[in-house]
Formats: sequence, structure tokens, C-alpha cells
Amino acid sequence: MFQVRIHGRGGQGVVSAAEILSVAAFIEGKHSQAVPSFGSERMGAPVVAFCRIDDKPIKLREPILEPDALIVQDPTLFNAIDVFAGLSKNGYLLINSKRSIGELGIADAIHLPDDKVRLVPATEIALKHIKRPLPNAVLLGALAATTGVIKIDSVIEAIASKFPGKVGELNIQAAEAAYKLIKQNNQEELTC
Amino acid sequence: MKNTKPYAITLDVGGSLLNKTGSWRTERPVYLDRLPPCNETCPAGENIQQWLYHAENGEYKEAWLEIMKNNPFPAVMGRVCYHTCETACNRVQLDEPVGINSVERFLGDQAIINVWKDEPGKPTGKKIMIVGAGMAGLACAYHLRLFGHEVTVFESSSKPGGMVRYGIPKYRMPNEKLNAEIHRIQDMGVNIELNTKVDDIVATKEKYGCEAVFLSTGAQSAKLIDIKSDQSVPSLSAVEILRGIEDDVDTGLRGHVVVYGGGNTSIDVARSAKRMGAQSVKVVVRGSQENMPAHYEEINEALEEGVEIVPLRSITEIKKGHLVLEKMIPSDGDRPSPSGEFETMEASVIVQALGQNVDESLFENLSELSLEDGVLDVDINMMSAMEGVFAGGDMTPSERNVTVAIGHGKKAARKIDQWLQGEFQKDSKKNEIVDYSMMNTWYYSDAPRTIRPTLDVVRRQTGFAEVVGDLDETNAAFEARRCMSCGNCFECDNCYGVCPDNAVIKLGSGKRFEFKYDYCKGCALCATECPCGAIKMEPELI
Amino acid sequence: MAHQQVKFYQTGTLTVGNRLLDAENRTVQGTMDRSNSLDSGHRACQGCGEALGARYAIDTAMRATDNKLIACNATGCLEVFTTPYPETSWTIPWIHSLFGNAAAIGTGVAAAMKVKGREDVRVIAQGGDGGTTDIGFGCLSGMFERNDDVLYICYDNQGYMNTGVQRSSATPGGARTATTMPVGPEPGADFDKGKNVPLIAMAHEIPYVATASIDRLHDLEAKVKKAMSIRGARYIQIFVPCPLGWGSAPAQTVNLARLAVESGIYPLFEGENGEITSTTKIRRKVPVEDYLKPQRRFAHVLKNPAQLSAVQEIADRNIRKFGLLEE
Amino acid sequence: MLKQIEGSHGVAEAVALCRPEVICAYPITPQTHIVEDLGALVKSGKIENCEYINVESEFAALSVGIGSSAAGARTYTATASQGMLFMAEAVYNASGLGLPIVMTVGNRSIGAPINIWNDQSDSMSMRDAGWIQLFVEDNQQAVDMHIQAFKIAEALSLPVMVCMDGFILTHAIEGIDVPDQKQVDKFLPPFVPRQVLDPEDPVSIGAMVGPEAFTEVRYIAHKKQKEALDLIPQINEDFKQIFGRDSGGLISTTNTEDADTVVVTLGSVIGTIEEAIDEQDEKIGALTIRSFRPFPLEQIRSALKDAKRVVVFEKCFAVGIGGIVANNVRMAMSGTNIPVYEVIAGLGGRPITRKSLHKLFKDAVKDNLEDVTFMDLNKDVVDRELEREHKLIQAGSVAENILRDGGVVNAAKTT
Repeated sequence: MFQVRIHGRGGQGVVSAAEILSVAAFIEGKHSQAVPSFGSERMGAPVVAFCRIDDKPIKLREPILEPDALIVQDPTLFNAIDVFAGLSKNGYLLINSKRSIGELGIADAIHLPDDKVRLVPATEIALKHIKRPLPNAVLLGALAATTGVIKIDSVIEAIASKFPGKVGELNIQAAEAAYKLIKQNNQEELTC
Repeated sequence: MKNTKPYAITLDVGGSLLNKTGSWRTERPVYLDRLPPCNETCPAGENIQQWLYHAENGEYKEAWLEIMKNNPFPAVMGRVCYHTCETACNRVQLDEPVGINSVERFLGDQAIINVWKDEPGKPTGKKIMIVGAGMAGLACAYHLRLFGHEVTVFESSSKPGGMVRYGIPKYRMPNEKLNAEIHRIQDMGVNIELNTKVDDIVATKEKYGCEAVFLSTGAQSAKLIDIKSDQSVPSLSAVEILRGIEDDVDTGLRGHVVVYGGGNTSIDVARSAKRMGAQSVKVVVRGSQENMPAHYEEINEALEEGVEIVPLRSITEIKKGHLVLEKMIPSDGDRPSPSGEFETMEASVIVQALGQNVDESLFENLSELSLEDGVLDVDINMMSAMEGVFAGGDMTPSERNVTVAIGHGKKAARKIDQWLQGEFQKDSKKNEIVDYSMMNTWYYSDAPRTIRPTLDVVRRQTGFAEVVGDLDETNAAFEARRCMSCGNCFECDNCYGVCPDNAVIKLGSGKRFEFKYDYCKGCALCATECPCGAIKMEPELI
Repeated sequence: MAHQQVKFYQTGTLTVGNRLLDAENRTVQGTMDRSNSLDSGHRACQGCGEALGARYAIDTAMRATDNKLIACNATGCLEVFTTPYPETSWTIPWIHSLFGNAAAIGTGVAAAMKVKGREDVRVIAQGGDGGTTDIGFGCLSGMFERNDDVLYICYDNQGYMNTGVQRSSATPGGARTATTMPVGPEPGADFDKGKNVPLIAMAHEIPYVATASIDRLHDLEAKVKKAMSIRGARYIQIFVPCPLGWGSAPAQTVNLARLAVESGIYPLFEGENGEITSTTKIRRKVPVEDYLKPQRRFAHVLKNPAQLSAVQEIADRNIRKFGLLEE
Repeated sequence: MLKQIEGSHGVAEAVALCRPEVICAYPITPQTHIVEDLGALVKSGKIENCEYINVESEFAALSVGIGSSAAGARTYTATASQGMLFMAEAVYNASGLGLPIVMTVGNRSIGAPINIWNDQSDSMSMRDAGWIQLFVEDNQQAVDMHIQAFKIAEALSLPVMVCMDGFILTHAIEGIDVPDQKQVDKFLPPFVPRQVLDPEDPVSIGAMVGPEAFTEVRYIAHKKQKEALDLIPQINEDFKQIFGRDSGGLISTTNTEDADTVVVTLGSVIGTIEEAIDEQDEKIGALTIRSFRPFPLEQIRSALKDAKRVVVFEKCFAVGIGGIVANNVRMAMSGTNIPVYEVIAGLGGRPITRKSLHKLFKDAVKDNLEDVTFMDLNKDVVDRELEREHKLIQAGSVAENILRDGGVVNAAKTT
């Protein structure tokens, strides 16, 4: 079972991200379960959503306490909550930021191999493609590129089903851009 | 559908009928007919409420037939009756009395126009003679014909009608109406022998084979007083004057006419004089104007026409074309007293209208019959001291007016019929009179604004048709509809409607209602909301 | 009001029946084949105004709908006295659910009729003033704002009579109830409290609102008939005196309703889409004392000049506000 | 057709397949998505011939439903938590009148303190209201159970509550096999009411019943629920025939046959419990009660007869006595010597984790449980607060004190 926890703020599409991810897994014939952290979220409030992906039916209903991948849609959350709680030593970390780990001041909190940590300028990419600061689809593209737990095509298909039409197309563009960027960075890391 | 309904919670309809709520009752409502004050007071015994009920609906012939049960002269009565019914009318306390008289006149005229007829009863073979073709005599004749008896009326005058013809001026009582109503009676088979004065009742009765007699010769002899006179002013009697007017002879009512007396006849003469071109007409009365016995409406009309009333004067002498009048002092008692002060009044003619007497000559040959206090006494069955001889009208002790006479004629006819059958029947007990307080008059609505003024005019001037004109068909119905049907169910459905327990059964048009005592809880809403007071509450017997 | 011009003014259009009116202008109550929707054997008090008002209204609605009618009843006297197991006095399809939900039940029935393609079947919800102006007010307002095809009839006897005469928001100032006793310096129910639900109903801009009184049957029937000719949410409030709760003689029930109208205490009017479109005029104006006197609940008011004039002021204000006197 | 959809959406689709005629909608978390989705389905014409009514309260929601059901329309609504309490009077009324309404309860706690998260206090508050109460374990069951619910309701002329854990199921997006219309039509015939408001055949529904018949009415209601114990499995069999899934019935069991310890529970927590059981070696089985009302005494007794101990794990409890489900289970076990432990967990949305379950199991197999255990209870906070209460006459709001104790209130005040 692969467990993804997504942190963000209300209005950033955190819950949609978990849903799209679960649909992408479903498209691949896997079992998956997406659940928002439950609350009366308002715009701007910290929000968490979970997604489990497995080859067998998922019975577990507890919150994701030990995620295999952590997506942080908003780096300002580091000041508010312990987003890294339970993150497995071999887990993946995707952060929406143009800055580095050091610049973000979270180096002490992270004990992961470098290749499992990716900083993605997701808001910038979203603004470029979608014209709105919605980093969720972008980060799913990055997740596909970083983890391989899900295929980018599945993510694209899932976005298209969730947001039919123009909005979906723009989100797909943004996700693909992030996917390419990460792949490119990976290539660079390998080559250097 | 099979019964799949849940137990107790869902019920089929009709179940409550098992619950006989009548057991809650301590008082029960009962329908009754109470006597309306109009009916109670009508000297002719008309069922006014009932005929108005028909007229309300435009059923004029039915209404007329209802009148005819008691009175064969609606057209006459509609003109000359002083309608005590209207004075008694409960509607007075709501707004103004129902114009009963004007509706009656309308119905009477309708009957004449449409030649409605009444059929005589199955012949009995019995004969009755009537002396005097005035209202009492003719009414009696009519009712006897309804019973199927043969009737002969003897009349000394050349025309039938009595005082209505000879005592009431034409402007109040046109001849054609009177003639029509008398002809209708004649058409029923009543034989009238005119110009026939009966001198010997017993002989005439035997000659004609009659079994009973009704005397109704009236009171036609003028009561005259002796006034000291130098003969400079002619003195006439009112009876003569009015008869002269009827017979179209010169009555000599010219110049300054002075009528002496305060009754209706006096006013009739005064108003006639005015019509005949008198220069001035004065009515001199001993008492005060308020205490004049004449009908107030007639006095008012007379005053409007320019007749002058001179009250509290006694005529003491006729001298040099003038009358000497003594002023009278009003007193608490019946009669004013002389003052000793005198004045004079110019006069071209003086008419005495001081009352009439019964002609005594009829009884000269009959030892059993004699006048007491100027009238012939009869018992409660209208029979005189002589077996089989009945009497009524002005000659018997009662108020002297046309309506009373007609009532006498009816009653006498019934009593004669009973007497012929061997036994007098007791008059059925009268119902309780319905008082205004027993009614719920809120329900009686006002006349529509558009109709009210016309009605008011007609109502106020009723009895003077020829002065102001008749009700037309629409107004007559409207006026009739003002009747509150006091004490008598007119099927307004209020009881049927206001019962919260559906405990009143409506039986259909004309059949009225019944109580379902199984369910009536005795709340008395029906009795309270009955507009006309035709329901009363009676305690349940314990 | 489309009354026939009074042709038979012996009683005009004031009595229940009127043999001289055209058939179409006669009351349903005066006809021999009225439905008697609320039949004999019910357990209402002697002279119950509500029993009378309910039969008046429902029979009229039955006639107007060719007997295709369903009634939904709030808890209260009307429900209790009509349907004690095993007897029902209703002859029509009828349901009682709860005290405060008659309007919602009506909504549900109307919705069912719509989906069943039976929109010829019409729906009435009904209750007393407690079930309408107080506990049922939420559901009533909801039914109004959705413009559900329900006629709601409130039988207004100005208090919780079923539970033993307590104050409701329809109880008038000064009235004695079990919860507003005539004691202390301001005896009886407080003045300047309570709510006018007909006007609140009009504020919803529903197609039809009317007040009626059991003393004016033609007016009442015309209003129910009119209500049934309209689709959407409708409200009629019928004034129904309660001998038990008011301390009046059973025989006075209709008369009290009449005096309430004639004094101006209970204005009769119609409103359509939020606007007042007609008022029923006072016929013979009476002072409020005439209305108060026959009722024990106001006995103390008659001895209290300040309260008495307060009641008269209410009547006078109604007369001014609704134009209750003929010009 | 298999779809990756939210549980609420799955329920909406299932209800749509049942051809509802009247739907009453009022928002309350966490069931709101269901009526939202139904609204869209009606408005778009995907549900034909259906009145969708936006009511003004839960009380009205069920009241409108009572009216429409009594008038013969297949009726649906949904609620949760405070909404359930607000409609409580109508809940009793619907069953008393015998109206086959189907209502989803998105299970949620009841305040105060107000709390929007999952537990099962709301359904439990109405456990004696005369409704059939069916609890589902996952969203596939939620979908299937709604289809069965209409059939059960209409067969018995009783209302049915389908209880699904709020958020945990209502908001979970997972794979659901949504049946097709033909299948559902085959399974669920059109509604033929037992009683109906009809001018052609007038009846009075909702009479006042006095002492002379009230006991009988209640007894009949009880008998009808008892009959449902036969009918519910039968309808589940019919469902299996057509849809190929076992989604209903009275109970479901996992390894109860050779278990020493059997955990008895309701609703979605069974998933996490099964995972936890799989992760350890003790002989622990599980039993899920699917039909809480009627309560399958016989079936539970029979399934638990060989256990050494029973642990009732429930998301609700009756203040002043303890577990509600446990009480019912004890009745099923009366006369046996098998101990029944009560564990109260997940109140107000507190996560139920495998970690806590493992600890619980360890204690359980050693019979090291108290009669009533509150899982993950923060004992320190409670002790401090109780102590403070004893000292102070006016301690203020318990809820606020606990939060202050945890630093939340102060933090909020300082930021």
C-alpha cells in the first residue's frame, strides 16, 4: 500500500488532489481510497487530505499517520503544523516552493535522501498555465515524476474526468510541465 | 383493496356516527311558529308574514291567494286600511316598518289587472241572507261562498260598497278598484239585491228560505248637534257630503269651508273641499291637534294640501256669515273645558263631522234585538240575542273602520258555517307573539342604496296611491323582502349551517328542518342565530 | 369579493341560506348535499367555533375541488376531538402527524400528488393558532416561501385550548389564560405582544392570504373558494370563538365572532401577492365592550379603564389601518 | 459499473436508481453531499418524475416525507447529528404511522460541545424510535443497502435508516460498483402503499389512541420488527441473486468460528479492526452488526457462543451507564458466562488507529480490560479537570477547560 498525505490550505484544491490521485490509481486498475481530513474548512485554513493506493481492497479507515509521500502545497504551513509527522524514512517529500530546503529553514526536520525530496515552483507553474495559483494538479504531475507510483497519463486522465473542458486542459498542461521539469531535474542529478 | 391499514392508527370513515353526542344535552332546541305582531294586530286576521313570504319571491298570485284567505278586498285595503300592522311591525326597531299596505295594494291591483279569481266551495244547499253590502257584508258573503253556501245580500243603496264607496273620497279610493273587487265576489255567485231596504228580517229570511242572517248595515246616520244659528251659514252633515261626492251631485262646498270634528271623516271632507275649489278649508276641533282621532298620515296630508286645523275651539253660534268660537282649555282628562273667551271665524258653509249612528229602524219589529249605547251587541260567536242572526261591522261594538268590518265579515261567516253544522268551534289558541328580543336581527340586511329612496317615498305615503303612484313589480318584491318573517321559519338555513354537530337535517325547499337529537349537544347556536325567533330551547326532562 | 348584489335583502347574503340567490351564489353550507367533511359524533365542546369553522371551510373546499381533497391536521383540539380511536368524524382523506408540522405534511402530500399526476387532488393543511403561529410557524413559513401548492387554514381561537387554555402568540392583550392570569398590576396577557400571521404570510408574497370569521359565512366561503382557484401557497385564518377558553356561553359562539368583526377587533381582509386587495366592511359598528362583555377571560379588563381603552385603541387602529368602515 | 466516486455520490446514485418520487433536502454535515448530488440529478432530469424539495429544517424534511409517503410516493431524505434530534419527533411519528421512508444518516456526534465529526450517537439517539436501522461498513454496502432499504421498508411498511459513518464513508472516494437501472428495477418493484391518502377511498391516518389500544399498537410494532429479522436476510438473498454481492443481512462475521476473542462493532471501523487483527497472531475474530434495529439477538448469540470473551467496540455511549451496543449484546449473551467488555472509541471523530487497537487487543486477550474502556482517553487531562471541578464551584465550561489544558485556547488568544 502506498499512502500519500497532502497538506495545503482551504481553497488550494487539497481534497481534489487526493481525489484525482485516487482516480488516477483507479484508472490503472488499482484500489485506492481518497479521504479529506474532516473538518469545517474555510478558505485559508490548513487542510489535509489522504490517498491510499494498493493492489488489494483497502479496508483501513484510519488517517494516514505514516505517509509514503507527503505533498506540501503551501510552505507557510511549516510554521503552523507539524506537516512531517510520521513521514517514513524512505518517504517522498514534495514541496511547493521556489526556495531551497535550507532557505525554507526545514533542513533539521527532514531526514530523507535528497532524491526523495523535490521542491516544485508549483504556484508559478500554475499561474503560468492556469492563470490561477492552484498548485494541486501541478504537484500531482510532480508526484508521478518523482515516485512513479502513478503514471502521468493516469493523472492526466483523472484531471480530465474531474475537470472536463478548458479548466481540465489547463491543469493538464500545468501537471505535464511539472512532470517534465522534475524528470529533467532528475536527469540533471543523474548526470552530475 | 384488502384492508392493509395499520391497527388503530388508521381509521375508516364514518366511525364517529357511533358516538351519540345527543346524550350531552341538557336543553333541546325545538322548532315553533310564533305569531308575528303584524298578524296579531290585523283586524282582518291576515297572515301578513305568510303572504309577504310569497311576494318576496315574486309569487304574487300565491301571495294574493294567501290574503284572500282572510280578506277579499286587498285593493281596497291597500288604500284605506290604517295598517296597524305597520305600527306593530318589529322592523320599526331596526329601521322602519315594512310597507305592508303598499304591497297589499300592489297585490290587489295585480289581481284586478290579471283577473285572478277565487273559486266558491262545494255547494252545501244552505242559504244565508246578509243585510248591507258594505265591507262586512260583502266579506261575509265571500267567505260563505268559499264554504259553498248560497248568499243573498240586500242593499238599500243603488251601489254596493257601503262607507268605502260613500264615505271615502275617490282620491283615496277609486271606484274602479272597489267595483272590480265587488264584481269578483259577485262572480263567485253572490247575489246582491240593490235598492232593497230590509224592513222585516224574519219575513225576508223566510221568503228567501235562508237559514241564517248576517246584519251589517253599518252606522250611516250622521250625528248632528244643534248650534244656535241665524241661518246665515248653511250647515251640512259629512255623511251627506261624501255620499253627494260619490253620486256627483253639487255639495255646495265653496268659499270658506269649516269642518267641525277631528275624525277621519272630517279630514276626508276637508280634503275633498280643497279639491272642489274651496277658498279656504278649516277643521275646527274641540281638543288639541295631537289628540285628534284622525289618522296622523291623513292629517299630515291634509296640512300639506293647505287645510288649516283650528284646535281647542268649540262652535257656539252661527251669526252673520260667521261662526262664534269659544276657546277651550286643554285638560289632563278626556275633555277640554270652556274658557269663556270667544272669537269669530268667517264661514261660507259648515260641515258637521262629529260621528255616525246606527239606524235603529231595522229592529223595530224585533223584540229580541235592540241597541245598547247605540250599537247592537253580539256574543263571541258574532251572534246576536236572536238565534241564527249574526251581526258585524260598524253596527256592532268595536272600532269602526274598514279593516275591522272585513274581519267581522270573515269571522261571522266562519261562525255561521259552524252554527249551520250544529256547533260553534272554539277559536284555535293563538301562538305566542314573537318579540323583537327573541330575534337575531343582525341578519336582516339593508335595502340597496339605489332602491331605498323610492321605497321610502312609497312607504311614507302609502294609502294615497292615487296621490303618489304605486309600487311597481320590482319595488313591491323588494318591499316585501324587508319582512323579517318574525317567528316563522323562512328557511334561511341558519340552523342547518351554524350547528357545529351537523345535528340539523334540511328537508328541502318548503319542508323546513328537523333536529337530529342523536347528535345535538344542545349548544343553542341554532336558536341564537335563528333570525326570526322560530326555535326555542326547552329543558330536557330528567 | 364577488358577492352577488343583494337581491333578497330580507336577509341579504348574511344568513346561511337564501332561497332567492342564484344557485352559484348560494353557500355550500346551505345545500342539502354539502359534504359534511366533519361529521356528527365528534367530541368538540358544545358550541365549538372550531368545529364549525372547519366544516365551513373544508366543505367549501370539497365543493370547489369536486371532492378531490386531502387534509393534513396539526395536533390540537380539532385533531383530538375528531379522531379518537376507533372513531373518526372526518369523511375525507385526512392525516394527523404532529403539532408543528401540518404545513410540511401538506407540502409532502402536494408533492406526492404532483409526481403521481394527480394535481387535480388538492391539499389543505390546518391547525389551531398554537400549531400555526407558534410551534408550526417554521414549517408554515417554509411552505409559504417555496410557494407549495397547499392551502393552510388556521383556526384562530387565540390560545392553546387543547392543553387547557394557555397563551399563544395569537392571544390578545388583556386576555386571561392559564399562563396569563388576571393578577397583579397588569392582569391578563401583555399588550403589544403577539404576531399577526396573515400579514407575515403576505410578507412572503404568496398568491393569496385572507382572514375570515365564522359569523360571515358567505365571505368565508368566497375566500376558501377563491383560495382553491389559485395554485401555490395560500393562507386563510378563520376566527373561531372557543366557549371553553373564553368563558362564553356556547350559544354565543357565532355572535362573538360577529362582535369581534363589528368592533374592528378582528379585521377581515384579503391579500394577493403581498398587497391587500379587499376588506370586509363593518356593518353595524359596536364598541369593544360589546365584544368583551360576554367573555369571562376579559372580565377584569372591563373593570380596568386603561386596559379597556387599550383594547378599543387596537380596534380603532384596525379600523383605520384596514379601512373597515364604509366611506 | 465500477466507479471511483465519493461515498455520498454513490448513495445519491443508488437512491436515484430506486426511482424516488419525493426527496427532501436540508444541509447538515456530513450528509450534505448526498442531497446536493440528488438535487443535481433531479434538476438535470436524470431522475425523472421526482419532486426535490429544499425544506427549511430537518423537522420539515421528515415531515414533508411523512406527507408524501402517506400520499403514496416513494420518499427519501437524509440527515445527521443535530438534524436527527431536530427531527426526532417526526422520526417517531413516521414509524408510528407505518410509513416506508428511507433516510440516510451520515453518522456524526451530538453536541454540546458542537462537533461535526463522526461517531454514532445520532443514530443511537433514535434506536428506540421504531425505525429499522441498518449500518454499513463501506461505500459499496452503502450503495447496496439503500437499494435493499426501500424494499425492506415497503415490504414492512416501516421506515428504514441507513447509517453510514460521516466523513469516513460519506467523504471517502473509493471504488464502487454502481448497479444498473435494469437490475434495480428487477429487484425493486414500484411502491404499493399499505395505506394511502386518496379521495376515492378516504381514511383518517394518525388517530389518537388511548390506553385501551396503545399497548397493542406498540406490541404490533415490535412484532413487525421481529418479522423483519426474517425478511432482511431474505431480501439480502434476493439481492445476491441479482447483484452477486452480500451487502446486507443482519450481521457479518470474520473468523468468529475459531476465535477466542470476538470484537463486535457497527459500521466502517470494522475495516481498520480487520487490518489490525490481520497484523497480530492472537485468535481474534470480528462481528459486525448490520441490522441494529431489529436487533438480531439469536444470530449474535449463536455467532458468539464459542468465544471466550466478547469486546464490544462502539462509537457511542450512554452517559451514566456505558456502551449502548454492549448493552444489547449482553442481552443476546444473557445466560452465558462469556464476559462482554465495552470499548468506547472514536467519539467526536477521534481517529481509531491500528496502534491503539493493538494495545487494546493485547489487554483484551489477557482479560485485562475494565468493564468500560475509553480508548485513547487522555487520562491526565480528565483527572486534572475533575480535580479542578471538585475544588471550584464554578469551573466554567468543561470543554473550554480541556482545550485550555491542551493549550489551544491560550494559543488562540495569543495569536
